[in-house]
Amino acid sequence: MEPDLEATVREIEALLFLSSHPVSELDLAEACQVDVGQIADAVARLERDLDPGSRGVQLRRVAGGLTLATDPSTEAAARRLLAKPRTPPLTQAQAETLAIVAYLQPVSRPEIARIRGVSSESAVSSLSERGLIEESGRSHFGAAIYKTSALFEKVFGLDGLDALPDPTRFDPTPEDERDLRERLLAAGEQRAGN
Amino acid sequence: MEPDLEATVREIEALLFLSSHPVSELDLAEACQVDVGQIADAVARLERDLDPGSRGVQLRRVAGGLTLATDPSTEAAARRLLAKPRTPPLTQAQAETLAIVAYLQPVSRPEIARIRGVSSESAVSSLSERGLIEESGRSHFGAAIYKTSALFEKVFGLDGLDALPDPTRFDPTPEDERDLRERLLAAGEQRAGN
Amino acid sequence: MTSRLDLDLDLDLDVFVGPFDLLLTIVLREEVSLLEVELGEVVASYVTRLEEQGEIELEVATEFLVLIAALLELKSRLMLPGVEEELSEMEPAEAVEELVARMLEYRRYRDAGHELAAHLESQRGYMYRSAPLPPDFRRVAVDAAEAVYEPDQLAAAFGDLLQPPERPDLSHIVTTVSLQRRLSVLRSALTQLSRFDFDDEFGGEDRLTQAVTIFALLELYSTGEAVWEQSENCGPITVRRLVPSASVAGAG
Repeated sequence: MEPDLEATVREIEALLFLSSHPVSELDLAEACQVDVGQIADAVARLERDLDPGSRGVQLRRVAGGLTLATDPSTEAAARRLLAKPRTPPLTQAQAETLAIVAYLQPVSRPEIARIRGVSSESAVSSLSERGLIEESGRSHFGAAIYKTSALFEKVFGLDGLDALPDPTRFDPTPEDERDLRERLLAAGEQRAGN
Repeated sequence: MEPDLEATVREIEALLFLSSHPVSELDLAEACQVDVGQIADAVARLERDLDPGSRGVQLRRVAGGLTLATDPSTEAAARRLLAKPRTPPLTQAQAETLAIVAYLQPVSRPEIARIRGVSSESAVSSLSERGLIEESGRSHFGAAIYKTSALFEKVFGLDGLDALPDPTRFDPTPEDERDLRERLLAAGEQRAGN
Repeated sequence: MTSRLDLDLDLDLDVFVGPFDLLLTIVLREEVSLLEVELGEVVASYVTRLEEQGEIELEVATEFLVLIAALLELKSRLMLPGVEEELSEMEPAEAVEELVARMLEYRRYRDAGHELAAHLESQRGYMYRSAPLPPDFRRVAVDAAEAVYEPDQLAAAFGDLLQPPERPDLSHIVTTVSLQRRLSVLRSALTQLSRFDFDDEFGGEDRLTQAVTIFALLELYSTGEAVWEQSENCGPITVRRLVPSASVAGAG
């Protein structure tokens, strides 16, 4: 390996160690005073050095940048040292609300309520509190409009919103749909008969 | 290498990566649930892996335990990415404290407090944090003794301490011919007494 | 509901600022979605208003209750998938299509939500560092530093420090009560008596002194040196020593 590349690898590792946010390749190039191509080579090299399972930290691409994270196999030891309890998993209401914001953003609170069929204030405010979604403005009528945050991408390990799974994957099969339609028709006839 | 040792090396690297303070070998042993002897072996191994010059971070043994730190060769790049040199205006408390250190140095913290008539811990620590003053030893009684730094001369545009303006220009009672230090202490005691 | 209301209540809500009757008007004209109006806050404003007035005008209160109840009913219907209201106008097949579309949309996000929750679980083992920058990076590098401060500022600060403070004007002085002094008075009382009545000991003092003495008593309570009892409101307070007088004296 050429000595310059080696130095750049070391610099990138140091920068990612120090920075509390993911760093873009462009910012790395500026800080290391090399071009983006050299950064890409150095990053590929660092990625090999930190190949999952080989060291205590890994290189990850999240929220549009590069960052270091601990290897998941070390989680138990880390929680014992830092006395850090696991954050609670998402509740059903929070997960649904987060999915609506993630796929439809920017989206207003009344729109979330319309899709879920129930007022979603408490889910919206607990997601805001956890920093996963944030206000991105107000609608004409003053309703808060939400989008996901950079923290959302970081804790979900997403390089960007494009990395979200295609939502049509979750659409029911035509059989399910027919089944649903028939059940509703039957219910409607019953009511009409009363 | 035995697989257990390898896992412990990974855990230690992850723990030191996450912790912002040095971690003792005892705390590492507890978190990794192995004995201190195994920690010592794993640390020796990690030290070899992170041999200075080979990676962007190094293992350091400091007071209080082990810590990871960036390789000094990466400092310039890190500064370009991260350093936000701030030189906000000095508060009155900071200006007074800095004046005392500049004109009377070396000067101990209790003496600064006596002259100002109030405890000056927060001013002293923000001036140290900003690198304008630094500890230059300890008094007989263990109090920290301060002097100004090279950075101080640079940000005040001074070519040495002799270039400090003559403070007697601002002396409200020039006819008082006692030693300045003595007069400062006397005035400070009056302030403290009120 | 259309006549002028006697109720004059100003609101400051997320979606609306202004009088209650104007809110009613624009809700009825559908200029603001009732779903976005925090009716709980409207009620809270009204209750605050009642507290300020200190009396209830029965007619106005009744009117408010009727209106708020109507709004609550309207809002709850809006929030439910209004099967009865909206679909009654439609043909059954049309209504079913409408419902199917809504339910499919909901299902998509429900299932996407399940997936997100599971994905989050899979990511929890990755932990990120969030440590402050080392001190060296938080300050200017000596090489890069520029002269930004005026040296005269230091000389002037030095001059200020040489200035002896003005002799204080004592004419207005009010006696101050020292917590330390009250603590030692209490401790010495407790070395002599294992229990005493607060009024017997301190009833003759002025109010400030008594208040600071109570404060000192709280301190002794927290250090475990004394307890006190008061069997009825405003009744006599009995202070009782908790530790032998020797160690009290030692602690003092």
